[in-house]
Amino acid sequence: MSPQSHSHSLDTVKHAEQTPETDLPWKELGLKEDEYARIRDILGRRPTGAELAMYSVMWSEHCSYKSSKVHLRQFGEKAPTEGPGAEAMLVGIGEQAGVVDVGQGYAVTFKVESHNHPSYVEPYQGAATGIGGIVRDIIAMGARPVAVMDPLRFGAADHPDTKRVLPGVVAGIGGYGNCLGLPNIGGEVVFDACYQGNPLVNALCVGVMKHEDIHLAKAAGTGNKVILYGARTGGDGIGGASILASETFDDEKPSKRPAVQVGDPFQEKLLIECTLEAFHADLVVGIQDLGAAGLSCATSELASNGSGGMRVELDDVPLRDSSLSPEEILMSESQERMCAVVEPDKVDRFLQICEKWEVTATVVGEVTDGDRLEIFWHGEKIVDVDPRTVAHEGPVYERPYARPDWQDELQADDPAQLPRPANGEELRAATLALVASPNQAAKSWITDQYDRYVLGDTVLAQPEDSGMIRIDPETGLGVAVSTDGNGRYAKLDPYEGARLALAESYRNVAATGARPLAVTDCLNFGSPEDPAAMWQFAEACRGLADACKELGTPVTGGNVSLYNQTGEAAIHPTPVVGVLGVIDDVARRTPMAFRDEGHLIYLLGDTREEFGGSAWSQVAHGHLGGRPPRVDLERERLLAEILIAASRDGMADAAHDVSDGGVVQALAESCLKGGKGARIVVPDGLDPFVFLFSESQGRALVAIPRSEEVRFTDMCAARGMPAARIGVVDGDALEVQGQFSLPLEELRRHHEATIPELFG
Amino acid sequence: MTTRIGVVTFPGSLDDSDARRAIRIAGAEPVALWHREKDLRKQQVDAVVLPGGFSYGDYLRCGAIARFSPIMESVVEQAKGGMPVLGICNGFQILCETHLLPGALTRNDHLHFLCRDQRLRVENDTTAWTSDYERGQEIVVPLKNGEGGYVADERTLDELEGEGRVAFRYLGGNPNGSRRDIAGITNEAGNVVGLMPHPEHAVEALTGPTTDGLGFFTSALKKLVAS
Amino acid sequence: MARVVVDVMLKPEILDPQGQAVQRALPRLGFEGISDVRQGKRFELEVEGPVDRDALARIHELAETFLANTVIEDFTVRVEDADGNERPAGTGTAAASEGAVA
Amino acid sequence: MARVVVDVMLKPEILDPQGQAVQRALPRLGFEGISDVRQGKRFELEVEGPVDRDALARIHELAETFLANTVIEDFTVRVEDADGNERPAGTGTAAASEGAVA
Ligand SMILES: Nc1ncnc2c1ncn2[C@@H]1O[C@H](COP(=O)(O)OP(=O)(O)O)[C@@H](O)[C@H]1O
Ligand SMILES: [Mg+2]
Repeated sequence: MSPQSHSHSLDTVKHAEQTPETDLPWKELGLKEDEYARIRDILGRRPTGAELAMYSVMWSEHCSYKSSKVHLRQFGEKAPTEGPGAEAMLVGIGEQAGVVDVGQGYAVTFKVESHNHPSYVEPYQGAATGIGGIVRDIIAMGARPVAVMDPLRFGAADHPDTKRVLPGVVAGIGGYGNCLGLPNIGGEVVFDACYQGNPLVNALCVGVMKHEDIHLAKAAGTGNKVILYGARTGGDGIGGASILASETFDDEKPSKRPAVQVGDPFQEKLLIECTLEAFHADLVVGIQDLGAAGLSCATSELASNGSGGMRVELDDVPLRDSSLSPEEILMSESQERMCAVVEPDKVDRFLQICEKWEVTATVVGEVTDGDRLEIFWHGEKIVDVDPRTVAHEGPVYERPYARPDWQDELQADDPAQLPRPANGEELRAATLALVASPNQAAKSWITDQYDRYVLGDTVLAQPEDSGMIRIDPETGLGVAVSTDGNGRYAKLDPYEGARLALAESYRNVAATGARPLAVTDCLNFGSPEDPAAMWQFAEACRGLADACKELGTPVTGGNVSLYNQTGEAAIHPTPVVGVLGVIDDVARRTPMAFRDEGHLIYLLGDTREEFGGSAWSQVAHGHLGGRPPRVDLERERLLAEILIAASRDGMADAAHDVSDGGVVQALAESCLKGGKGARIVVPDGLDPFVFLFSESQGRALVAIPRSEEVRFTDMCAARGMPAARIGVVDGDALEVQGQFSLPLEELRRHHEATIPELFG
Repeated sequence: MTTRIGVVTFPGSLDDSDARRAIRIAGAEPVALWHREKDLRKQQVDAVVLPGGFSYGDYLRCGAIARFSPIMESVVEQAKGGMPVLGICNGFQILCETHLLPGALTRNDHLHFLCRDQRLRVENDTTAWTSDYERGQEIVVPLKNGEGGYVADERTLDELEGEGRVAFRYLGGNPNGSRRDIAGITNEAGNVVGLMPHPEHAVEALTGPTTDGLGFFTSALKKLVAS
Repeated sequence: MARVVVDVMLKPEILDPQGQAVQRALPRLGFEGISDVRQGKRFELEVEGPVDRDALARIHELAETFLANTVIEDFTVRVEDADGNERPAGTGTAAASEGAVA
Repeated sequence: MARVVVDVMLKPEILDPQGQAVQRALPRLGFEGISDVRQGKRFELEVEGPVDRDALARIHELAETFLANTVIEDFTVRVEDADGNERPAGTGTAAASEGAVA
């Protein structure tokens, strides 16, 4: 069928029925032959162009999770069924974001998402719209967003392209988040050559609401109106639909559609205020944000989650670009838009609130009593589908996976053979090299570009172990969140790597005194079509699900990002895990800084010789091999209990988790944060190098006032937690007795100069 | 009668709730004011705070669009009549755009948004918003902005210095290229004060670096109670 | 429909960190022979109806009261012809802001 | 010394929140009859030596690689004459970025 005969004519449902033989560019839209056959099967005819547009975006990997679904199921199947985490779950996986009960009538929703590929193409806008997208997910649950975090991965710190990507990403996250008025309370910055052509920009948002304010995306109630509000729809992110529009149905129009979306944080700020006001006035039945797949996604999901059908008049969608075709309107990913379902007699009040906030709002459809999603354009029906088949019944793949042949060799390459610092002088040099290395260096040049004060409830923010937000100013109820994920560990063993990510994040939350409750995760992996990457993914899911069960912290939601690779080379498997914890009174939080001379420094946990994937092996030798540190989740749980009790009972003045870089890195950070030195003694029986640089898990440093020492050590002994007194807060140097002494000023210079020198 | 201090919310205001909290902690009654309000007198407020944020996204120029909000006419009129007005960050930018205060705020010289705890010296302890401080006193409050470089022509700068209208100066390094390290200024009458740093974020030990910012609000309260 | 362009530049005596950052980067990028860079804003206004003296006067006022902050910025109003040439139709500085419409 | 101007504007299909904010404010300020506003950047470069074909080619390259982000922006290079008129000396879009120097 030649394109001309269709040019300027509308591919209506009727027309599709009459022209069964018409070829559609399903392949160009990313569908497989059998997927297209299934669509024809479902419809009992060929799809219209608009229907094809909807199916193709909704059945994409990004929207349908077709390769990951079978593995993600474990998060539900293995979810803990008892304990505080299980009891706190209010809304689980499947909604825009999970919701947990944090007590006192409050609920918290949080989720992490990726915006990796757009951020490589256009770092500023890619990262900015990443923040925008995750914030809309949180608003759509009925919550007020209260904080954001940004786990980031970049290529080598000294690579010229990193100088393009990092400053742009950071400025974009700051530019958008600061303008929205959300404090940035934490994140990660990791450099590794494996991310050179594929940086990871993950974004997390936390929101708070009262239980009764939880809203779900569904379109119940025949006759209820569907209101589209926020930005006008433009031609953003519709590469695929342009193919459809320009090649098949309207060959003459220019198919110049932007691949990059530009964010408008001011518009989003108005969306937040306007949505929350409408919620509080009880004007909303269901609500959905428009993210990937835009209106296709919003209408089909709202309709399929509800009881009835939906009828949409596409002509009523406010456009930024009047040349858009209906297919393009359905696929547009223009930012800062939301869709609400509102009872007819409340529509006027809803529109008034939008007017107050100067937000464009239009009724574009209504809920019908059928079970079809019908979309009209110029009075003709161009979509007539069962919305469930679009939104929920996409393809599911059992992709083949296989342990890569190089895995054994990698694990056999034990770091035990690497030359080590042999005396005090060399340990000193190794310490300076470590704290100055890009991954271990201070990130304040980056995080100072983020507002951490706005909203006035930030109790802890970077560089603390976790960010902490006060929820209720009367009672002091608060939540803490940390995100972690070590791709080097996961490369050595993806199953253990995922468990390690959870362990670290859990520990970081507990270090501040909060009780870990629930998990969100962003799984960043290579191509699912590569059996090796698929194996990494499967292993990581299995590991995370097992670990969540063991620790009693359910996964409440998250995001999968596949195809993170440059050519054949995949990134390190990078599961990023966010843990949310609760603290009854934020006044009891434990910060990381050594503040008072004379406080005793204890190391909790056992130190073994564990250097696989360690920061030291990377910094000193550029080495990655062996096995990652052992995970003992029972020990993590015990450690958390100790840290929480120490906070609650006022026994610890400071606590800091020990992770990459080992004890010496943690000591340096606590000293520099408080501007106080420390005198450290290597515990008997431990090799100084192993003591300082090993990355054994399940450990933390605490600073204990002398008056609390007996109480604290008794508690540790009673619970069976190894606690070694390793020194005292004192002076203005980090001194490891018998080995070396490093004046804080010198330490600070090395730790703080690296990032500004690279990017300033 | 309690003292009522209004806080204007423009579309894109962000630190309005913080300003209201600071007013409450200081012992006055915060009154939320919407930017479309035409007549301030109806709200019976004794003073007004223009809070921080990104009014209208700070598109065009910081404060340029907010300046034309309906409420601003009334704010200008009342300010000229002696009502205490405090502009924080975006509020300072708005005060400059309305010419209640001289000069303008430009892009930070290092071109980045910067959030840090900032040391300041109080240079004028006689304004409506600074009387609870002592001249020469050092305080630490958060600073967070992308366009905080204060500029004015030399004559204006000399005038400000000569008349003691530089209210705050940066210490410990100029964070944004402000001329003569100026962090905040006042009008001739001392009732209108604008500054880039955020005193409202330094009113509680738990969430701020210090509680040094409280003095702004207690100063206004005392003055209003006295008058 | 005609296009009127308003250019807004920082006054010469006001520090222009953005322009300076560009200029400082030039040698690194291998560009020589550019002695100064200033960065400003360009507004393209699509005007309905004729761009006559009256319309230009109104745009001039718009520029002066809104698009530019004349405490620190100067502006120029230009009319674009069909060839993409832009001819000045008035500039504004604090001093010469009145009656500058050509 | 001659002045070359590089104008950088968001591509027409890209959202321009700044221009929109300005446009939305106009009616409130009492300005009518302006149907669209786009906001972009203007760079004024002071060039040492003659602004010949070669110099313009280099400036074109500078604009393309540095001043504009051609993923989302188009640019125009103009030469300013003594009367303040600016004549185009090349534009760049993703499509037409090569050899566009007049
Ligand atoms: N991109 C970022 N945005 C915000 N905070 C960050 C970012 N990167 C690092 N941080 C913060 O810096 C601190 C140190 O980070 P990291 O060394 O990764 O902590 P940990 O090892 O304890 O997880 C943490 O408080 C973390 O939240
Ligand atoms: Mg930590």
